[in-house]
Amino acid sequence: METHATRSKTIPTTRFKLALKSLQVFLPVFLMFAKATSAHAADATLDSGDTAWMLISTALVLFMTIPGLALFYGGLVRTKNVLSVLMQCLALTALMSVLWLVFGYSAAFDSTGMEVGKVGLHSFIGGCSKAFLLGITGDTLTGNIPEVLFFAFQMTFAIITPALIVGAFAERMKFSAMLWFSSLWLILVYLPICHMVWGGDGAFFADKGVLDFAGGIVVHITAGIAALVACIVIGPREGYQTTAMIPHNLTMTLTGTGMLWVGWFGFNGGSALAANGDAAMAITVTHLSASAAGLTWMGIEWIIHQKPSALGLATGAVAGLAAVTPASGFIGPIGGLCIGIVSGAVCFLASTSLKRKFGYDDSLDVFGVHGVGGFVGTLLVAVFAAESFGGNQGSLNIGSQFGTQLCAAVVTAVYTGLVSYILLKGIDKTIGLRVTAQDENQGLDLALHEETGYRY
Amino acid sequence: METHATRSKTIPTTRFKLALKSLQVFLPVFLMFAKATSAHAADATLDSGDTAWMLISTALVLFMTIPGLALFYGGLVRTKNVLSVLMQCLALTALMSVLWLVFGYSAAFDSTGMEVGKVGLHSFIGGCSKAFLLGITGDTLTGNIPEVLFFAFQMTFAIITPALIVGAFAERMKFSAMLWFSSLWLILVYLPICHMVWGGDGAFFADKGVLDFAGGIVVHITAGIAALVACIVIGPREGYQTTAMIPHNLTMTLTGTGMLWVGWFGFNGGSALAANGDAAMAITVTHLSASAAGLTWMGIEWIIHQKPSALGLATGAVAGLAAVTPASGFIGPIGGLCIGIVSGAVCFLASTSLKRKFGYDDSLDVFGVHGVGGFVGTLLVAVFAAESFGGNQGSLNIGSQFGTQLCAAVVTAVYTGLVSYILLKGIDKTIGLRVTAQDENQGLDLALHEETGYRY
Amino acid sequence: METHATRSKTIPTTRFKLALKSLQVFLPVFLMFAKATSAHAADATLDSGDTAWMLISTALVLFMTIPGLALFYGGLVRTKNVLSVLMQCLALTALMSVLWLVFGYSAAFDSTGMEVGKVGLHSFIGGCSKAFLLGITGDTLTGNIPEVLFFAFQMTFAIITPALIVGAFAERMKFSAMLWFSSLWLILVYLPICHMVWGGDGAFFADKGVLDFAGGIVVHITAGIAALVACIVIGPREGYQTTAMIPHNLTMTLTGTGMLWVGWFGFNGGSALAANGDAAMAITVTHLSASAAGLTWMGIEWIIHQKPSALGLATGAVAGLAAVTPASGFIGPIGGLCIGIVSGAVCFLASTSLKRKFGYDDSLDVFGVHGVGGFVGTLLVAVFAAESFGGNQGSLNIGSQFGTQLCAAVVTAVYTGLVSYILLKGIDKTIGLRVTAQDENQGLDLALHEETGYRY
Amino acid sequence: MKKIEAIIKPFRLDAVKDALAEIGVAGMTVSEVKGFGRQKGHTEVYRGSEYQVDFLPKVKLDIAIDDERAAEVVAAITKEAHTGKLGDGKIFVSDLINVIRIRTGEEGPDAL
Amino acid sequence: MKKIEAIIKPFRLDAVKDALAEIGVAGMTVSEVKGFGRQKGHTEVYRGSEYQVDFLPKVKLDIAIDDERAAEVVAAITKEAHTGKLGDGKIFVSDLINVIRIRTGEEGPDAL
Amino acid sequence: MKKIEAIIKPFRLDAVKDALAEIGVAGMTVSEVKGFGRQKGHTEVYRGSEYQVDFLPKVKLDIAIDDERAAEVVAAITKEAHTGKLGDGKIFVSDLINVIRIRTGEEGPDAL
Ligand SMILES: Nc1ncnc2c1ncn2[C@@H]1O[C@H](COP(=O)(O)OP(=O)(O)O)[C@@H](O)[C@H]1O
Ligand SMILES: Nc1ncnc2c1ncn2[C@@H]1O[C@H](COP(=O)(O)OP(=O)(O)O)[C@@H](O)[C@H]1O
Ligand SMILES: Nc1ncnc2c1ncn2[C@@H]1O[C@H](COP(=O)(O)OP(=O)(O)O)[C@@H](O)[C@H]1O
Repeated sequence: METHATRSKTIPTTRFKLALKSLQVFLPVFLMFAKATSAHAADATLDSGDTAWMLISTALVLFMTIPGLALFYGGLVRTKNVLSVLMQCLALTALMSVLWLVFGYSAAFDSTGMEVGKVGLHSFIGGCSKAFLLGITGDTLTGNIPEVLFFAFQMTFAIITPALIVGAFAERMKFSAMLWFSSLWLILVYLPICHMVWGGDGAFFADKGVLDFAGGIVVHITAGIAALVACIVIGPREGYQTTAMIPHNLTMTLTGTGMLWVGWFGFNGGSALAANGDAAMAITVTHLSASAAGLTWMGIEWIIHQKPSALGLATGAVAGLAAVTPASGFIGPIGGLCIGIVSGAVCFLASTSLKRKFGYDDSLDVFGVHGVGGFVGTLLVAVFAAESFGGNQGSLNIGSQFGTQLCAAVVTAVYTGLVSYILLKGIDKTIGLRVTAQDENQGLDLALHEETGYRY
Repeated sequence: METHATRSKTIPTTRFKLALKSLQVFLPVFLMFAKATSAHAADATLDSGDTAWMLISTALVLFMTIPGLALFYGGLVRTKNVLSVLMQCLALTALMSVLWLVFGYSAAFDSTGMEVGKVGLHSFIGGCSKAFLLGITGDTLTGNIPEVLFFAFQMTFAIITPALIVGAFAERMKFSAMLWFSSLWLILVYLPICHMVWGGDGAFFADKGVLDFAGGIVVHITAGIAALVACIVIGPREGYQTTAMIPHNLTMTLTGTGMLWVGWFGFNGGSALAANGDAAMAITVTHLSASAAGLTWMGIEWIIHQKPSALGLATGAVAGLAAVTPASGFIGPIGGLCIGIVSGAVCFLASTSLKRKFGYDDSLDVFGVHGVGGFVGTLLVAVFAAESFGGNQGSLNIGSQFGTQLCAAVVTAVYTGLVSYILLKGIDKTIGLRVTAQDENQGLDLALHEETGYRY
Repeated sequence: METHATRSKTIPTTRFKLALKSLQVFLPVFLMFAKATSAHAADATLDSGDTAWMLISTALVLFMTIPGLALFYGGLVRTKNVLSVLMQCLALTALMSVLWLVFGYSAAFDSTGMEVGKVGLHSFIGGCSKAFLLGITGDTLTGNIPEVLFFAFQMTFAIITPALIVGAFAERMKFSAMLWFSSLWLILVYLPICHMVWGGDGAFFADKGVLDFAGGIVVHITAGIAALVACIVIGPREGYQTTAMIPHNLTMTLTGTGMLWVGWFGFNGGSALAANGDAAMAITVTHLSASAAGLTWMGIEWIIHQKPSALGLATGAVAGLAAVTPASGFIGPIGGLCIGIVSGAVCFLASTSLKRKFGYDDSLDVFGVHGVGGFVGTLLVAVFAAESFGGNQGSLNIGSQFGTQLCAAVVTAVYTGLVSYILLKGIDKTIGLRVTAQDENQGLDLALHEETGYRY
Repeated sequence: MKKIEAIIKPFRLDAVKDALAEIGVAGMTVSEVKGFGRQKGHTEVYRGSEYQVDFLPKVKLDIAIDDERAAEVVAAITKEAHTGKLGDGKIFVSDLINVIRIRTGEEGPDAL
Repeated sequence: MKKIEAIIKPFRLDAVKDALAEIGVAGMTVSEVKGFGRQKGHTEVYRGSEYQVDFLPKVKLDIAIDDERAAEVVAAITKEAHTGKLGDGKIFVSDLINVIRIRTGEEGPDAL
Repeated sequence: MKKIEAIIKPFRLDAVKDALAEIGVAGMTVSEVKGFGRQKGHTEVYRGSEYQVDFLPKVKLDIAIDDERAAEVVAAITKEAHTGKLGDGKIFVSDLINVIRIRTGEEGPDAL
């Protein structure tokens, strides 16, 4: 079985490079004995360093959702809804984890019946032989790390993706509807897309050579598009555009920004599935993209509104983090810088002008930041992964790769949009999507949870 | 010297399994030379991956107390006492660390004069040859990691255990009394119990075959029982049951919950003392238990009170984390799920009905969550560690192990309760346990520390 | 190329010890083959455990600034300026990172043209061959870790150092002036000092045998002195000494304290550039120094003001962290304890009496805590690094080392003071350092960023 | 001169303010208060403990106005703050002996 | 009608509210205020700097009531808010010209 | 007795309080309010959306005083709260029928 990193690096030369790299790590030992040790045997050994990094990466990605994203979003809503947002993030953490154990992991990563080039059911969804992790013990390996660790790491991705969507329908969705939507969405959107991209040989997008290192398509495009559809279907908040809906606690949002940024090192760096040069380069370009995007957003604001804002800087940084995600394992520092600048500018436009123009109430700009950022990164990876632009994909043909990336992004977006729409409409017709206007006025904290955020 | 993990895995077959596991890690190398390298020599080598994981685990467990637990607790008290709680956590961090250096570590882990099966003074408390870490340098190893790192990791446990108790007497205990109580309690309760369970061959509970991977007995039962005794001895807060004592900042509590949850990966995963499959399985079952317990608590509330609450979800998750702690190195994912569900339900009852029935003011439910959760986990480990239930203790006899666990839990509880009671009464008679009613009314922040939490 | 740790351990015997230590780690393997593997070959191999630790250390040090330091500082200012402080930390994170890529790293760590004993331009500043990390891929190594990881780790130091200074001129400096000052200061102060201390063989201070493990001189003395100069040049806040400037949210400051403390494990532990006994000892002494300093500060307050304060405890802990930084890789636990006690007491005096006496408005006590703490540690390293005091520098001559340390500290202080003064005056004359009195009255959040921190 | 104190629902504040500004009310002072009245409060539940919270968030407007325009102001507030549901609030009218503008020292109606 | 403003200690609020509800007071408005008076404030110390804080947290009750029951209300508050220690607070009574219930438009005593 | 309500700029509070203490005012009650008047508010911008915030933070002082010293108090406040810029605030004076000190039950001017 192959690692996540090799899965996404489907171009032959990349694999070769990777093999070379591993070789180099073990070289001194290898040379000393000059014995033919099959690569497979080496693969089957647990590496404590890689395991250490993946353990902590798992913790870091979990940290991104609780409390990182929860705080980032929580600070942006009004006081009366702060707990509802925090609770949604926490409840999704718990619920998605259980689903991931029950069948999620298996549906995403069981490679039963898959073969390079063969298109069939399992090109789109995994099998069920790994449901409940049956038969997998602490000793079972995936590459150099325990498989259960790969399970846990990927679980944190399956947590944060639906949690990202929460920002779009914040302050008005019923808690029960949110749980139903997220669960069904995980099953019908996240699992297949995840499988198609990261499912390994025989997976639909993987076979096409789509590059998505840490989830530009799998995480950000899916979440961003679902967010857009959700906020349109559920409709704007009461009083949207007529009353001021000012973030109630920007210090909370900035705290969350810092946590997201730091946690993203685990998100992108951990996607190397090893503590190696790839992971190191991934965190470096991740950091540089966030920095460049934050400065870009801030700079544009400074020019347009005369004043740079903390929220702008923070939002820009998150846009840069989202955008660099699919590229982080393939590009160099300058690529990170460029992706940051482009995403900072494009996401600024999307979150301000675009939103205003079309009038949808994407309350916390999930589409504008994650959807658009994910798109930007998914396309730009075709450019900056090329060696001429500092990337590590030697033989990459920029043009054709761009086409591949665009296709995958669009197919994912259309599929996600469609399924999300059907789910939302279905829930609306049955248990209802939205709280009553009175509950919305009172605030979800009291209306749905009988709690109050602050009582100074 | 043996590692923490082997210490707690005292059943012969377990050790054998562990040996096998280590063997497998080094197998390729071993096989290649086919030379007889003594296991001891292999043990005596520092493993950078294990060391990396233990370094970060140490940081994670420290993070659980400052700021994790401090925020979790701080948000639950009233505004006027928030700093007092935060400060107690911070002061305990500093003070327990110094005590740990001076003699704590030695009293807990010095194995001078110990022998399997021999019952003597050192079955109950360690020697003093490691006081001040004299003679121990960066090169001294414990298993595959520096001994000083083992010292530091265990120190973070000696910090959080007394810090947990703080929640029981919050909003009314004198700061000086708290420092005295915690220091004496560390010496008279924590150190002996820790030694008896984790002290290695010859330690009382270890020799009996008690399973406690990461501190169900050592941390949660001791803290929980001490908390119960403390809140009874010190008496309820002024106005308890007649005035509303509503958490002043649930966003703070939820932030702390996220931090505790993430930090717990270091707590339980780090208790493997290595970056391996055990650690990976430990964080996975830890996460699943927290998830299941959170959902269970929330679900019960939803049924009983019609509304699911953020605090309920968070409290449930912490209960699940506490309960899975003793079991985390021995069970599989389904064991994690089950322990979560049971502890979520039982701790809910303990923190609501039981408390109301007996009328004690365990202000932040330390007993209901940690004490009861620790108990649940300590007993259930006897079930879910069995291979038939997905655990890794092949030869475990569920019935007899259950007896062993129950005995150890009860003995610990009785001993802890007794000593805590004597300490509290003693302090009350000398310097006094409780602030004046006037100080309590004014709030501890101003009365004891001349500070105010917020000044918006 | 050598690692950071060896760079700062420039005394021959230290190197010898280090070599021995590494030897010992690889000994079993070495002995088995009894083959002559050159040390260089071993050096040139990536170690996944070391890499894992450095990846997470990088994340931890970033975490210190965002959100750690941002919260620590943010809680200390008045409500109307909280966002300005948070934003300064975030903006510096982004801006310094870009500068670090463009030329910072190269100017600090490019060793072109350097030679032991040779004093020339490159004794004071590095070359520019590593600008933009050109030619460096994920495979390039620095010691046992990817060079890009060393780049990223050091980048987090170049972020936090200017961010520390922010506390001195908080609540009154123009945002644009802050960005200009920090950028120029990074170039003209941080880069050369960093190069002189950590630039390796041929670097000015390194050749003199100056010991600075993790930045007592490079980080804390430079930041502390710049802070002192800055707060004098910019002048006190409107109403300083006549109106109460009470911290607006101490829970925020205490949260930041916890984060700084935990993150410091990466700062000092990561400066070993490996997951080994040095790193383990570094985090242990770091923790003990923080604990001792916190207790000391609290104790003094308890005696003088009758009441121990949370802010005092927290400030003391940070002072202890700053002071132990230069020493953390060279001393033993007792050294950590002692440095903590001394720095707790001295920094208390500096932040209270000294400040009051001279009347400067070092708003958040950057000089009193970091400057003075850095000084204390830089001097005391000469004592506690000695083997007789539990350190690991066998042949160290306390007297002469003390002289060396004092010289380096004073030279750095004078140089930093001078350049900072010139920069500040220059900016004041051109774009102006300070906001208008009216903007200051209104608060920087609204005046400069058109945002409000809280809207409950 | 009259002092008009109006207790209203917070989410009506903007509308009331605009309406008053339209009829030329040049100034007002607003504070956050909690009201107890016919409108019921709510229950909060924390770890199984139920707390009845009787006080509801309201906004209080203080407006000093010359006698002639008092009725008009009261009417405007009544109209804009009205939702027809319990808890819409009350308006209290009392006499003012004097008003002083601090900036200029003006007194009486001129100071309004 | 009368307007009764009572400044009391925060922790007596619940008792006072209950006592008033018992004697049939249908509504009141509460706000958080800070008081300065005979009761001394406190000192706060931050990094060695002492700040004298003169203002103490108090709660203000505003109650509009018909003339007949004003005395009764004052008595009830006095009784329940009383602790005998400095800082128990004050009650201020003034005249109200009119009261309007926004929901119904009722005026005068009917609006109470 | 008179009740003096003064709306002032927050940063003048300390000075006003000290001035009042000096002329022997034994007590006062302070609350945080928001003012709307000639002084303009400000704009806030969040992700490109501009919000006009009309209300400015002010502090309200309530002082009950016997009739003779009312003028003196008003003068002291006017002097100390004055900065000459828009938004300095207003002082409102009204009649008080009675004052009760809760601690002692004293009534009228004695209770001040
Ligand atoms: N007698 C009163 N004195 C002072 N405030 C009152 C009084 N009665 C009502 N209020 C205020 O008016 C608000 C609305 O009153 P309520 O009785 O709930 O509704 P309504 O006026 O529509 O019947 C209350 O929340 C309270 O703030
Ligand atoms: N003249 C006054 N005007 C307005 N409020 C006052 C006045 N005197 C006292 N108060 C309020 O009453 C509170 C209690 O007064 P204080 O003098 O401390 O105690 P006591 O009334 O018991 O003598 C003060 O905190 C203040 O809020
Ligand atoms: N008619 C009024 N009724 C109540 N409060 C008022 C009135 N006019 C002004 N205020 C208060 O006085 C403050 C200052 O008023 P403003 O018109 O801004 O400045 P100035 O009084 O200096 O002309 C306002 O913010 C508001 O709180």
